[in-house]
Formats: sequence, structure tokens, C-alpha cells
Amino acid sequence: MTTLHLSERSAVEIRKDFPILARPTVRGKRLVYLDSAATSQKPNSVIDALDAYYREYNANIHRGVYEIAARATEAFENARARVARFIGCSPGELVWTRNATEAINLVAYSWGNANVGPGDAILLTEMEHHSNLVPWQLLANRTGATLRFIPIDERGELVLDGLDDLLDGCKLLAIAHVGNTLGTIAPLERIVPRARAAGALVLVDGAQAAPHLPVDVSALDCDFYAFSAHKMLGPTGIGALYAKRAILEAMPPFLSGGDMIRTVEYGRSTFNDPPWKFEAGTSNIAGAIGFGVAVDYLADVGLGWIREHEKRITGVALERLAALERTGLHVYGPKDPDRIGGVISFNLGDVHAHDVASILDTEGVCIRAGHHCTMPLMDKMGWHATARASFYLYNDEDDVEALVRALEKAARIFKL
Amino acid sequence: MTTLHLSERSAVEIRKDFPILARPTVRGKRLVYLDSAATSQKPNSVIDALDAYYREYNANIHRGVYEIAARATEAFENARARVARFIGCSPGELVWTRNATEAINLVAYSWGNANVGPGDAILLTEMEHHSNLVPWQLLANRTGATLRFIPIDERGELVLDGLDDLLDGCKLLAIAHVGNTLGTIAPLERIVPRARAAGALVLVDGAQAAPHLPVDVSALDCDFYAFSAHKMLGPTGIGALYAKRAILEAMPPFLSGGDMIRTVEYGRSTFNDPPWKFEAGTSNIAGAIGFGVAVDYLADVGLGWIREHEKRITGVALERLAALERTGLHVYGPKDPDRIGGVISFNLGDVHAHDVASILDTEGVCIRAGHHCTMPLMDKMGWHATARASFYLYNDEDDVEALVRALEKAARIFKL
Amino acid sequence: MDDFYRDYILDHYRNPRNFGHLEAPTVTAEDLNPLCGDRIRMELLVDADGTVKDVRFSGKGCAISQASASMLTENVRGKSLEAVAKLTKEAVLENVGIGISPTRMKCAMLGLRVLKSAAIGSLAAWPDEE
Amino acid sequence: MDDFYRDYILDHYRNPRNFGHLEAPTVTAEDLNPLCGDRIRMELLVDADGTVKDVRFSGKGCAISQASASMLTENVRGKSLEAVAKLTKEAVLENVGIGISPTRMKCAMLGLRVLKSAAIGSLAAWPDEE
Ligand SMILES: Cc1ncc(COP(=O)(O)O)c(C=O)c1O
Ligand SMILES: Cc1ncc(COP(=O)(O)O)c(C=O)c1O
Repeated sequence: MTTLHLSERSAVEIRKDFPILARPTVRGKRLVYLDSAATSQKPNSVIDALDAYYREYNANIHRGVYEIAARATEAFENARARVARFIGCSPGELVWTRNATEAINLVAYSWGNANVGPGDAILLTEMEHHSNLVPWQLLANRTGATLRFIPIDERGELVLDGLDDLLDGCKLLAIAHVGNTLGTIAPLERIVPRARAAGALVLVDGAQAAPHLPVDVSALDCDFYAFSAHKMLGPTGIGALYAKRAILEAMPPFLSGGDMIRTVEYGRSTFNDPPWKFEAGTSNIAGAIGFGVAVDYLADVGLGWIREHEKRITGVALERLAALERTGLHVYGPKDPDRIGGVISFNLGDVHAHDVASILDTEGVCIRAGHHCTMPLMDKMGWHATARASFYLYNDEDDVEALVRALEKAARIFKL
Repeated sequence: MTTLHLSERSAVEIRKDFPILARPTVRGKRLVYLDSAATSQKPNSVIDALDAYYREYNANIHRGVYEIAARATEAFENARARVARFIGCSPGELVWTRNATEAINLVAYSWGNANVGPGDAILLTEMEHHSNLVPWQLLANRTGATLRFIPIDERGELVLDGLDDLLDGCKLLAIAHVGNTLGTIAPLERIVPRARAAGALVLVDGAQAAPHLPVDVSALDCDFYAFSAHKMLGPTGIGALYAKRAILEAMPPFLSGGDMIRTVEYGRSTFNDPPWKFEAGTSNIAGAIGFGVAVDYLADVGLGWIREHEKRITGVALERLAALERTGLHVYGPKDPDRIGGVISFNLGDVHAHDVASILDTEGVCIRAGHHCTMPLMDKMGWHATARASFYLYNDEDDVEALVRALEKAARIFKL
Repeated sequence: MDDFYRDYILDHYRNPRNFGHLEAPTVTAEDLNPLCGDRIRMELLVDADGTVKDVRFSGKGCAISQASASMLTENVRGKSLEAVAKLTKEAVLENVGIGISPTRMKCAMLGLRVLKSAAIGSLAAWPDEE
Repeated sequence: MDDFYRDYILDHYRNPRNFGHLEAPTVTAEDLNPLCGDRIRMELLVDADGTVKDVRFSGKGCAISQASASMLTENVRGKSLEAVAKLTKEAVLENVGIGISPTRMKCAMLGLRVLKSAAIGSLAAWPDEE
């Protein structure tokens, strides 16, 4: 049991870097944060980087000649290079956005309007987050394209049997790398080559993957990869879109204004090179710098370690929750830690997930409850709402124990 | 000279709240920051608010039931209410965006695509920032509409003689409240009623006004007002769009995904009420909270005081720069502090503005040089580039003196 | 919040009063809380004088929204539509008891919101007004 | 940065060498720095062997971009296109002297960028590579 012991110690060490995890709740409980799939906590190094930017070298970028502007520009572009390296692309292929959602919208508007027409199909899966579904609904409305869906079975696994038929005539496959409600990891290594063979481009929604798994976009061979800083130790208000250089070059501009142009006349404009062509107006400079520090922290701990750690914690949690079955606790989705990100959805008897979450909150345990921005999946599965616990590098067995004890309390209150 | 003395003392007091202004430059000079039109510096209260969010109650908003999520949601919506009050609208009329640029793009895509067609005209002015020009060029390309321009004369004043003709057949007037290159204040009280009479909606680009003048959107009677936090003591990555409630209700969604929906099925969706309908994905939560604190700081000092203070500093600067005429210094734009925001564009003999800015930097004086994202204006005026100094509440006469002395050094180096 | 889940709340949650549908309702309204997906529908039978004769509610949601809606329906028979339209947040909170956290306030008020909009004929615009 | 503006730089800025246009250039290239608006155009007269016989530049910009372009043009006559294509950043910096701040480096390299792209026939893709 050496590895177990080692990783245990490391999570405790890691926790010291996260100031919020050291603060007791209003009721004086230890904060047991099990909602990292919604947003992660931030280490001191990230918070300090934001602070340093505003206190020491806050200035607008790219155009300033003076010292602090030079320092800000360098830090901003350097962050881009680090985030790009983190997912295995070059800085010229990484566009800053507000979040994963905006990254997907950018593709739907810029690439979508230019390349998708009546009769074209876009293939999604039944487990997509609203952010990787609604933009394609609107694109379909604009262009007359149709949407198709890779089904998900009751166990929460993607059904790939009819994949080639589904891909026939598809312009794009847009798919979550890891589902946010059930944690299902999409077998991209089996799916992407078939999409390629069918001539479809591939957009991967990496919002739940980039924080938790080693990601290499060139190995994945996808055309687009969207992710958010706030779910991976970074600040709010910054995310990124990876796109293959040639595709970015060919894409028309989306948002326009300062900083993304090359020349402007009253009547017409020409545009800057990617990635700047897609970054209109003053960027979230502090946010980008913080994102760079966040991926440094993750790379330092090691994505391999993080993945193994989460698998272990998830395994323990699945085991401990199974023991609560007598109180009516029911876990959804694949029950194999190898096949899911550190995400577990469940319900406790006839107790509504919101009530579960409220009672857990009284014990300092933070989980999410509701439809998790996957309403169609919930409808399909026949669930009104689920409770969801999600794990990250700073969680450990103590957190699982706290979850279980709080669930026992909820069961007691509801007399289950 | 009592007022002079009073305001002088206050600027010195104010400066103490801005940590960056207390740090010497790499060369050991005092930082003389005269580039607030590009981005402003931030007071401790704003930086501390970001810090507190990340250290104490970082959580995703709206959907979380637990304590820190409740606190984050409340702080986020409370910030919206404060920023709304700051410009005189209700919180339901204020949409968070990344910056003024995105706010304008939101209108161009959502309102523009739905309401502008072939043969329609959009009226701009010749002094617009690229951010209030290029989005309308792209809209015109998409829809077959045409752009018209209110001319600017050599003194940098808008020419309103032909206004009613220009407005004839216009769907929208999009106009900067304060120009960023010459500081020209648009006489909106004379322009907006005529636009109304002609049946055009009015979008005001307030990026350079909201930080510096008392703004009341209901008194202005505009339909849209766009502005950025980072130019008004707030963080990067957050801005806002005001729009009249009825217009927001009628506008179709723009960016889509999590948080802006009401119901989602695989095939179709319905949308949340404004303002959330236009806020897709996880917002810049920390940014919005910081923006709220920034407007509190501004309101505390008082926009009336800030405007008077800037007028005075600008007047002093215009006087002192006039004395440099013998070295070939030439000031552009209206030379009346009453008619301009605290912005002065100039050139020094045959020295390129970038060289001026570089030499000023060696003295710790930060100014901007180039086209200031108003390329067409520069072309029209026949300027290749200008140097620009801009003032804010933390600047005082010492800063003007430092500017003048550094310009004298530049003149010496270039043997003018 | 744990104080909130008392026996009578659980009873209303598990055995909601006036749950179901009216055969021929005079007015109905329905709304959902987009944040959590909870839905409530209210059906009223109103006589010519504007007095509520009968009421049913239906929907799906948490103990807070269901119990508070259930309790609300116990108090409307015999009331005028005007009186229903004037029901306050405080009245609901009196019914359901103390200890509702701010995040859950919208759940507690969903039934009221729907009932009032049935009485008024339109939904309140800005949720903070409640 | 103030060390940078020496007499010979000012002289090249105010009296640029080889400024203007060739009657019949063999290759030309033009580029602008989108951040500051500086533009430079390079025109080369190349003989059948690929040797640069004559050169002119034109454009508008700061002392750094204009002087460094001017100095560059003094060094290309008689060179092969291949040699021009291989000119380095360091060579430019040797010409113009020390003290260029990072923000101004793009100004200093604009002439080189254009000259090399004339020689190679295409612009370098990612500016950081220079
Ligand atoms: C007049 C004007 N409009 C719009 C903008 C764009 O602001 P932002 O870059 O914050 O979107 C600016 C900023 O330079 C400006 O000065
Ligand atoms: C799978 C998935 N995609 C997209 C998103 C949207 O991320 P953001 O809100 O940061 O844009 C999320 C976040 O909840 C997610 O889990």
C-alpha cells in the first residue's frame, strides 16, 4: 500500500497551497470542497500572480512602449505559450476566450457560418453540456443543418455501434472529452479516426478533461479543443480555444474591434494573424497570466499523478457510497474509476438532490445538485435532478468520509 | 486658488490607494502614469476584493446551494446592481461582457442581424475607435447595409450641419461618448434627440466616458451603452452593456450554452430572462465583483470631482505644452478642457511618436503612441502616429511637470 | 438549514395537499426555476365574484418548493383573487418555518410566484422584486 | 533606450540611405507592423546569378525602424539572395547598436523581416521565431 500512502500525503501537502481550504465554514466546519467540476479552487501562486500584475505592472498590452506595458505583454504572451505547451500545441494555435463556452461559440459562428449549410449534419453525443449543444442548435437554425446524437446507454456509456452511419454527411463532430454529469470518458482514440475517415472535423469540449487528464491535442488529432481556466486552478473569465493553424487562418473573424485588425479604413478592414485575429478589445490580461501560472502548478504536480490520485479517490468513494445503498442511495453512470473522470452522480432515496446538497452544506460538504447543464440527458435518463460530487488533486479520503457521514445525516433527517 | 489647492491635495491622497504608483520604475524613477485611456491603475480595494473572492468564497454561481456559492452569487449580482446604479439603469438592463468591444459586438450580432437589412444605414462618426467601427463593417457585410459617418473637422470637432440628412433611413447611430484619440466629447444632448426623431436607435460607446464623467443613461436617452471595467479602476476581462429592457427582451440570444437557458431539449431550447440570456458559460465572477468595488470607489470620490480635477489638469497640461511649441511640439484636437476628456494627442517636431514614448519611458513617464485604434481618423487627418497623454483622478501637476521635462529631454536628444 | 426539514415539511413533501389537476380550472399558471429545473403548476377554480373555490398544484421539485406550494394551497380557498395576488413572501415563510438559506429562497417562493401570477395574469419581471 | 538615439541613428532617420523606388525592381516586399502602423517596402534589383545589384526602401515609421532599414540597405548590394535570406537579427542589432527595449524590437526587425521575405518570397509565420 505504499502508493496509497504516498498520494495520501501529497494531497495533504497540496491542500496547504489552497488558502480557501484552510478556512472553516460559517458553522465552523472544515470546508470539504467536492464541486471542482463546477469550478476549482485556486492555489496561492495563482492568486499571487493576479495580485502582482495589478500591484506591479498593470498596463495594456501589445501597443505600449513603456516598461510596465512591455512586462505585461511579455507575461501575457508567455502565458499563452505555457498553456499551449500544456495541451501540446503551438502558441499561434491558442486563442484566448472567456471560457470553454465562448470557445465553442467562436467555432460555431466563425467556422460554422462559413462551412455549414442546409442538409449538412453536425454530430454530438447525448451527454453534452448545454455549452456544447445550444451553440449547435443555433447554428442549425441559422444554416438549415441538422443535429445528430451518439446515444448514451443507461449505464452512461456512449454507444458506438451506429457511429459510421451517424458520421455520414457530417461536417463536424462536437464531443465532450469527459462528460460532466456522469464523468464518462469518451473513447476518442476510437471515435476520432472514424470521424476523420468520414471527412468530419472534430471539436473536443475539454472543459472536464484538461484539468484532470494529460491532454495532447496532436495525439488526439482533433481540430478544435475548448477549455476553461477556472476549472483547472485558474481565474474566472479566461479560457482557450485550440484550433489547427490552417483552420484558424481560413476562419473569418468573429468578434471585431481593437487589437484584432491589421489595417482599418472607414469602409473596410484587414485582419491580424491568428490567434490575435480572434481576440477583439482588451483581453483578460490578468486572467491569462493567472492561467499560465495555473497550468504551471498542474504540470508541476503532474497530470499523471493527478489522474491516478483521482482514480483512487473515486474508487474509494464508489465503494463507500455502495455501502449506503441500504438507505436508498443510488449511483448513476459507469462505476469503474478507469472509465470516468472524478465525478459521481447519485440520488438518495426520494430526497431531492437540492435537499441533499443543503443538508450536506450544514456539514461543510459542497456538492452540486440539479441538471448540471445537461437537461436533455436528465430527461432521457428520467432523472429530475441528481447530486454530484467531483474530486480534484486537493481531495482525499477524509473528504470522502465527510461526504459519507453527511449523507448519513441526510438519510436520518429524511428518515430513510 | 483654494479649489486648486484642495484638489491637488486630494490627488495626492488618492494616489496612496494605488500600490503601483508607489513603486519606482526599473531605472528608479517615479512612475508617472499618463496612459489611463488605455487602461487605468487599480486601487487596493479592488485588488483586495479579487483576492478575498479567491481566498474566501470562490465558487461557481447561480446554481450552488452551499454557503460559499451563495456568497459568490450574492456578491456577483450585487456588483451588477452597483454598476447598474452607477450609470443609472436597473440591474435587469445590465449584461456583463468581457469589455466594451464585446458589448458592441453583442449588439451588432444579436440586435443587428435581427433588425438591419439591405439598404439600411448605420451612422457612425469619423472619430470612432476600431471597436465601434469594425463590428459595423462586418454587420454591413453580412446584411447589405451601408455605413455613414458624421464628419470631424481639423480641430477635432464633430460637424453636425448635415446630421438630419445623414440620419435619414438610419437604423442605428453608434457614437463614442468621448473620443479616445483627441478626447472630443460628443454633444449627445444635441445629437440623440435628432436620432430619435429620425427613428434610429442610439448606441453610445462609453469606454472613455463612464470612467471620467457622470453618466446617466436615462438622461442620455440612449438605447445601448457599452463600457469596460479596466478603464475605470476595475479588473481586466469584464465590461458591460446597458440596453433598454424592452430591447433586451426582444433581442435573440448571441453566445449560448450554460446559464443562459431556461429549458433545453436535444432539438431545441428556450432562454432565460435578460440579462442572463446574454451571459453564456461561467462568467468572470471575480471580475464582476471587482468591477462593483471599482465603481464604489469612483462614486465615493465623486464623478463630479473627477471631471473637474481632470479638466484642471488638462488645462495646465495644455498650457505647459503650448510653451514647448518652440521645440516643434504640436497639440491636436480641441484645446478647450471643457470640450475634451482628459486626453491630449500631440507630436514633437519630426520625432516619431514611438520614439517620443520610448524616451519618456526612460524618465518613468508612460504615454501611448501610435494610431490609438483610430486608423481611419489618423489617415483623414494625415497623421502617421501621435503621442497621447491621458489623465485620471490620481494624476496631478507633478505628473504634468514630469511629462514636460521628459519631452524637453526628447527634444534635446533629437536636437530640436 | 437542517432545522428546516421538520416532520411537517417532510409530510407535505411526501404527501402534498391539493396535488393534481382540476377538471375545468378557471386560471392556471406554470413556471420553472431555470437554475434547478423545479416546476410548479397552479390551477384555480374561481367563481364569478372572483373568489377561489378550489385549487390544485402539480410539479416536481425539492422538499422546500413542494412543501411550500402544498401549504400555500391550504390557504387560498375562499380568498379573493385580489387577496391571493397580495400574498407576501413573509406569509410563505411563516408557513414553512425558519432556516431557509438565501440560495434556497427561490425554491420556497416558486409556488407563490406561480400562484400570484395565476391571480395577476402575468409573471413578475425581475426576480429580486419578490 | 535613450542611449540608442545616437547621432548616426538620427542621421539615418533623417537622411535615410537608398530611400525611394527602383525603376524596374526584380522583387519587392512590403509589410506593416499592425501594432504601431509602421510600414516598410523593399525593392531589389537582382541579376541572373541571384546577386543583388541595387536596393531601395520606402515607408514611414519611427527612428528605429527607419534607421535599421536604412542601414540594412547599405549591406546588401553584391550579396546573393541566399545570403540576404540568411541575414540575422544579430546582424541588425550589430548595425543599430545596443539598448533597444523588447517592445521596440519589432520596429528594429521590420526592415529585416521585409528584406528577407523579399529574398525568400514569403513572410515568416510566427513573429516570435525571429
Ligand atoms: C472609445 C473607445 N471605445 C472602445 C474601446 C475598447 O475598449 P476595450 O478594449 O476595453 O473593449 C476603447 C479602448 O481603447 C475606447 O477608447
Ligand atoms: C463538459 C463541459 N463543457 C462545457 C462547460 C462550460 O464551461 P464554462 O462555463 O467554463 O464555459 C462545462 C462546465 O460546466 C462542462 O462541464
